[in-house]
Amino acid sequence: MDKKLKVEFLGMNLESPLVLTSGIMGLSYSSLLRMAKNTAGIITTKSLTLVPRKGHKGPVIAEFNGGILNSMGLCNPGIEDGLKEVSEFKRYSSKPVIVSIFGNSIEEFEKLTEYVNHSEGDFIELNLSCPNVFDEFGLPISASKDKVYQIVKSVKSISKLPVIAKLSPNVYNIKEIAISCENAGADAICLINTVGTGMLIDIKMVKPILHNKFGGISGPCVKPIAIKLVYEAHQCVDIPIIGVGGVLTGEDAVEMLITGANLVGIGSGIYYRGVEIFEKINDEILQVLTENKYEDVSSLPYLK
Amino acid sequence: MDKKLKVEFLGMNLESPLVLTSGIMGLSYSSLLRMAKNTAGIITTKSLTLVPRKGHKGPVIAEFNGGILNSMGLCNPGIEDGLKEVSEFKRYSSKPVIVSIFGNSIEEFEKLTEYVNHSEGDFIELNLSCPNVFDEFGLPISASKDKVYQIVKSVKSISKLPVIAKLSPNVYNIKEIAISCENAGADAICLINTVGTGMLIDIKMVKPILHNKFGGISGPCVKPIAIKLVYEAHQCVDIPIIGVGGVLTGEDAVEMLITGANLVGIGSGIYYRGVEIFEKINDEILQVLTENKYEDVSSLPYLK
Amino acid sequence: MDRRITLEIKNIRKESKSVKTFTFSYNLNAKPGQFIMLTDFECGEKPFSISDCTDNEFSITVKKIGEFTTRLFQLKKGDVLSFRGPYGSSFSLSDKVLLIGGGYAVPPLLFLSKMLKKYNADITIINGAKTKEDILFIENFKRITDKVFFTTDDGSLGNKGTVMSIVSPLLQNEKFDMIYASGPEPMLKKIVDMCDTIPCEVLIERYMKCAIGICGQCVIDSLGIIICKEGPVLDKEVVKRLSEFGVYKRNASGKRVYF
Amino acid sequence: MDRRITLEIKNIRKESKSVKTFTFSYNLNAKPGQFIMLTDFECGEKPFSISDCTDNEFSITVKKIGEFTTRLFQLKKGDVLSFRGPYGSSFSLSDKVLLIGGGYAVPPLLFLSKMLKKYNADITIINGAKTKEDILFIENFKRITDKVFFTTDDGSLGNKGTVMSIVSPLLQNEKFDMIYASGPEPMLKKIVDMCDTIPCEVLIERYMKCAIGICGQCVIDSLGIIICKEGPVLDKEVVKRLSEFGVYKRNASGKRVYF
Ligand SMILES: Cc1cc2nc3c(=O)[nH]c(=O)nc-3n(C[C@H](O)[C@H](O)[C@H](O)COP(=O)(O)OP(=O)(O)OC[C@H]3O[C@@H](n4cnc5c(N)ncnc54)[C@H](O)[C@@H]3O)c2cc1C
Ligand SMILES: Cc1cc2nc3c(=O)[nH]c(=O)nc-3n(C[C@H](O)[C@H](O)[C@H](O)COP(=O)(O)OP(=O)(O)OC[C@H]3O[C@@H](n4cnc5c(N)ncnc54)[C@H](O)[C@@H]3O)c2cc1C
Ligand SMILES: Cc1cc2nc3c(=O)[nH]c(=O)nc-3n(C[C@H](O)[C@H](O)[C@H](O)COP(=O)(O)O)c2cc1C
Ligand SMILES: Cc1cc2nc3c(=O)[nH]c(=O)nc-3n(C[C@H](O)[C@H](O)[C@H](O)COP(=O)(O)O)c2cc1C
Ligand code: FES
Ligand code: FES
Repeated sequence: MDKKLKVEFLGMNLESPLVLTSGIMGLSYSSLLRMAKNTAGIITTKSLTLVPRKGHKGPVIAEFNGGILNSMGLCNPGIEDGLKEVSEFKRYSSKPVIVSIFGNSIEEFEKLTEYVNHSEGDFIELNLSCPNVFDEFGLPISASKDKVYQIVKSVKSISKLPVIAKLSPNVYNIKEIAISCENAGADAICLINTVGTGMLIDIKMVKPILHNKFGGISGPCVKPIAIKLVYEAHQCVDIPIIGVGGVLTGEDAVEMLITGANLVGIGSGIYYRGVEIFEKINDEILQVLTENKYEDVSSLPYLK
Repeated sequence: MDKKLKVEFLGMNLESPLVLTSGIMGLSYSSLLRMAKNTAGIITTKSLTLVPRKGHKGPVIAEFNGGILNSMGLCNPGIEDGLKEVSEFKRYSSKPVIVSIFGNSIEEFEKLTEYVNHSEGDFIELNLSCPNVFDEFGLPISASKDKVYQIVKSVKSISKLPVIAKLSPNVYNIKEIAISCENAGADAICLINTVGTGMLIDIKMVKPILHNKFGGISGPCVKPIAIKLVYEAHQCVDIPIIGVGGVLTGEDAVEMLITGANLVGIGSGIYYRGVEIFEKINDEILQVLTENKYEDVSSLPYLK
Repeated sequence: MDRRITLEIKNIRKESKSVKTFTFSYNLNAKPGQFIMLTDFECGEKPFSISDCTDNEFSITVKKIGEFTTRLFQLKKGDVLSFRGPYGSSFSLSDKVLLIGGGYAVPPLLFLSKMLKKYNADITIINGAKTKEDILFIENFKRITDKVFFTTDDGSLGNKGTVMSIVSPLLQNEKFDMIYASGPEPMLKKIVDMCDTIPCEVLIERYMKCAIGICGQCVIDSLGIIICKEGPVLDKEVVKRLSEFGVYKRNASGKRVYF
Repeated sequence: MDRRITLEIKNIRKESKSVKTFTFSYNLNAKPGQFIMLTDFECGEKPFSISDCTDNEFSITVKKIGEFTTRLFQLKKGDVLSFRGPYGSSFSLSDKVLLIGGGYAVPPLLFLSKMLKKYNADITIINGAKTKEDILFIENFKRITDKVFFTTDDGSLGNKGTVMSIVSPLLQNEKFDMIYASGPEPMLKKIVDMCDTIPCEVLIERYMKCAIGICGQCVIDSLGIIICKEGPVLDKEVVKRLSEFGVYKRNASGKRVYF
């Protein structure tokens, strides 16, 4: 790996600023291993829950002009089996692993954290984007700065690993939410999760294409939303940011870094450019650095 | 025009279910006239404000994979001149016109309504998607069911024309907002306005591309969001719906109609397919009707 | 962008008590081994191999096994189904070939055998199942080549025993350029273990959700091969290195289920 | 998708006290009459005609007039600007042609004259302005053809009077296949009114924002012609039918401003 790509993240040295984002190819150790070999700097597991989840019934995916709609429904083998995959991964690779967890309550998040404490994961990421659970004011949890604060705070008080809070883009004021995370002790934030939800209809059968009707939006078309929210978050918190959403090329990655991200997540890009996307983007970042006469990734400027 | 395309909307017979949506090519009478000739069933003016607005400084537009970012900034010649364009339009065409108005307060909306009362417009549309004005709970006006209710109610109490409430997609609960509109007496709702905002960066100059930094998102990638919100609104109100967002083809238009829209708005599609888009989509709708053995647009089924 | 296609069923053919072939008028442009994701928009979307494909129509052959396939069996000609694809890798074509099919996994081999015949290959087919009732495409395969062997566990058709009972002696007497195999994984495992020197392509089934290579559901250990994209047809050299092959698969939650 | 390009200024040439030509290394692939939307990302994005364009570079020629152009004038070689385009319609090429330019609107005619010369056209050029200082491209045009006429209101260069003082007699003596005109709208109006039988193409400037034909800002009455897409070059047959032409234009809010 080219040294110019090296970055530091919460005290760890990464070979590349690219992150395999949660839920993309992250279900099994060999899949994670392959992404790691494809030069991702750090990898994230599928969000793990206390009990295994089969996810929503199919169709769970629909494509449209500019993006992908998905309603996977957080299918995962459960925290115990999920962490076994992480151990197996670590047998073959020393790349850092972010363990993503998803709970429906503070208690669930806490229990999950206990599991992760005893695992070989390097970071813990809280998937806070649950659109179906609401706070006492009717706000989705992900949009409630108080609920977000409470979850992060509780996890932080017991976690042995650095804690990353993953945020939803579907909020009115990302700044408040980001500040809540920082105040609660989060070590980093990751944004964005999927946009929407959206829906598509099969006009011949007069039926929603997704069996779950609604799905979250990802892919190139969410990039402007991700960029905007990373920009706003960067303005108001000092903890590092993992910028995710619609990154397909090295130029996109540099755009994310310049905007305020310390690391750049790759998700749906894998569909558009294959699992080799990490190598491709890393090469393209190097090109952008050369063209614009930047020493290395760490010396990229930040947008004011 | 083919009779199969005819639809009824608030007591008016339209030649086609296609609507020129607000802000797209709607600044001057000749532009509106051209869209009307291009077989739009009904046309909407640019949103008019009490005083002329030059809008934001350029760049005001940026394209990306799947859509367009715009920060026009509600540039318009003001309600007085804007309504003169409507009169001039009416000298040459009898097509119905929706006059879109935008106010920063209930009082402004009321004053604007008085102007429209004395105009040759056929409908009045309230652009409620002001992202920069907040209610007492910190909610953007467009997301506050109470504020939306108050504005619609006030306008409705003085308007001589049927009132259409145009809604923002950037809300947690479209159902509450739609119901507020209906309860306040709105004759129809129109959704969606632009999604986001989003932001894009020029990586060479390390500057936001839009001078206003942020812009609303439109174009094909917003279709899943529009479809979802039209679907939800249709489930909870009985007043007609103008479905807008990412419609590029006859199939998209039929998708919108099946989902719950009575009319279908065309905006950014004009960029992707030219001003002839209305003719093209009308032709394509006829094709879809034939292929699926539907008598006419009015006999299309609704998604359950 | 991948398009979703919604089509009327043009024809339904009963292959056996629990197997039907559905035909659609559409130029799918698929290769043998590839599959489609099929839904009736009631519940579920499932992968099915293409069992035949010409310029103007294609077929899938379905075994009634659970909820989804049971609903398919209630459909009539003219009813509408929706699919996306074709997805995945395909079998390569060779000159002197042996096709080995087991149970309900033979549909892709029917399509393959037709392509091989066009290609003028020298074709031998072994088709095995538990009992006569489960043997598919008897007549179709006979039309492809004289060298068709059937095996049943109970001896109700052809040789009594598994396909291996024919394969082993055959390989001692004849030299094939390529073996193609589709069937239960334990059978495939035996074939792969046996083919030390003979090229061999194997069709592997895994639980599928996205089918476009992003969800990770179908990925197979230890190489992280993405079956929906890089499979379902894999070369035996790759298959041999898969620690998961023949040992376990993953269910809808990603949990391992051992064979 | 239209791409935004950000480039270093390769060269700056002073054309007159208030006019500079900026050159960029880039294969823009533009046609004469087309324009770009230029920004320095400080404030504003403005249309500029392409005044020259080859396979590896292109130029724009800018009159210092307000805030944006004043900032441009402070830039040095190596500074960076960003643009999108080329946009709009272009001039057609003809055999025996007359180019009429007025004031600071001549830059597109320089590019056009070069293309016409390559095309081996028989070229006559009339270039007029208020005073000698404002006449652009004197030497460039002389290199294109011997038949160049200059006019100034004060007689400081060439004929005293407007371009019309040359155009009228010229048209009586010679037959042109095509007249191309770019200049102040009242001048263009006179030319269009005069060209009853001669084909004529006119470059019309309107306030522009989106430049991609969706905002409606640049649309011209009474035909609703979209100047950023269907213009800026229009055939005189169309121009004649525009009630707005020569009468008013619209400012940034869309309000009419009469000439
Ligand atoms: C590449 C590939 C090609 C296939 N080709 C054929 C074919 O040509 N003909 C045929 O009859 N069947 C084929 N199958 C299997 C077919 O997908 C299942 O029989 C079908 O999904 C069963 O659905 P069900 O609801 O009726 O049964 P269920 O009760 O849901 O499941 C029964 C069994 O089917 C399998 N299955 C269920 N869902 C899936 C899924 N989403 N992905 C993969 N396997 C699943 C599992 O092994 C499960 O135990 C193929 C599978 C794959 C992966
Ligand atoms: C198709 C076209 C081609 C042009 N080609 C050239 C060229 O080759 N060289 C050149 O010097 N100028 C050209 N212009 C004019 C140029 O765009 C303006 O001079 C420039 O925008 C002035 O900006 P400013 O901030 O310096 O001045 P301002 O003080 O903002 O404006 C001065 C005048 O410039 C015009 N103008 C300002 N903004 C715009 C806008 N967004 N769109 C159109 N006109 C505007 C108006 O007439 C205004 O009154 C062209 C304009 C158009 C429409
Ligand atoms: C199929 C799919 C599954 C996902 N699963 C998860 C998940 O389990 N946990 C999570 O935090 N985010 C999940 N996401 C969101 C992604 O991690 C990412 O935030 C989002 O897709 C935007 O990035 P992208 O445009 O690069 O895909 C999922 C996204 C997709 C497309
Ligand atoms: C350039 C531009 C200007 C717009 N101006 C207005 C406006 O003045 N008033 C309004 O209600 N909506 C305005 N909109 C929103 C559109 O009417 C429409 O709701 C939105 O673009 C989604 O539809 P589309 O994807 O078909 O463009 C504007 C959109 C664009 C792209
Ligand atoms: S089914 Fe999703 S990666 Fe293969
Ligand atoms: S500038 Fe927007 S339509 Fe021409």
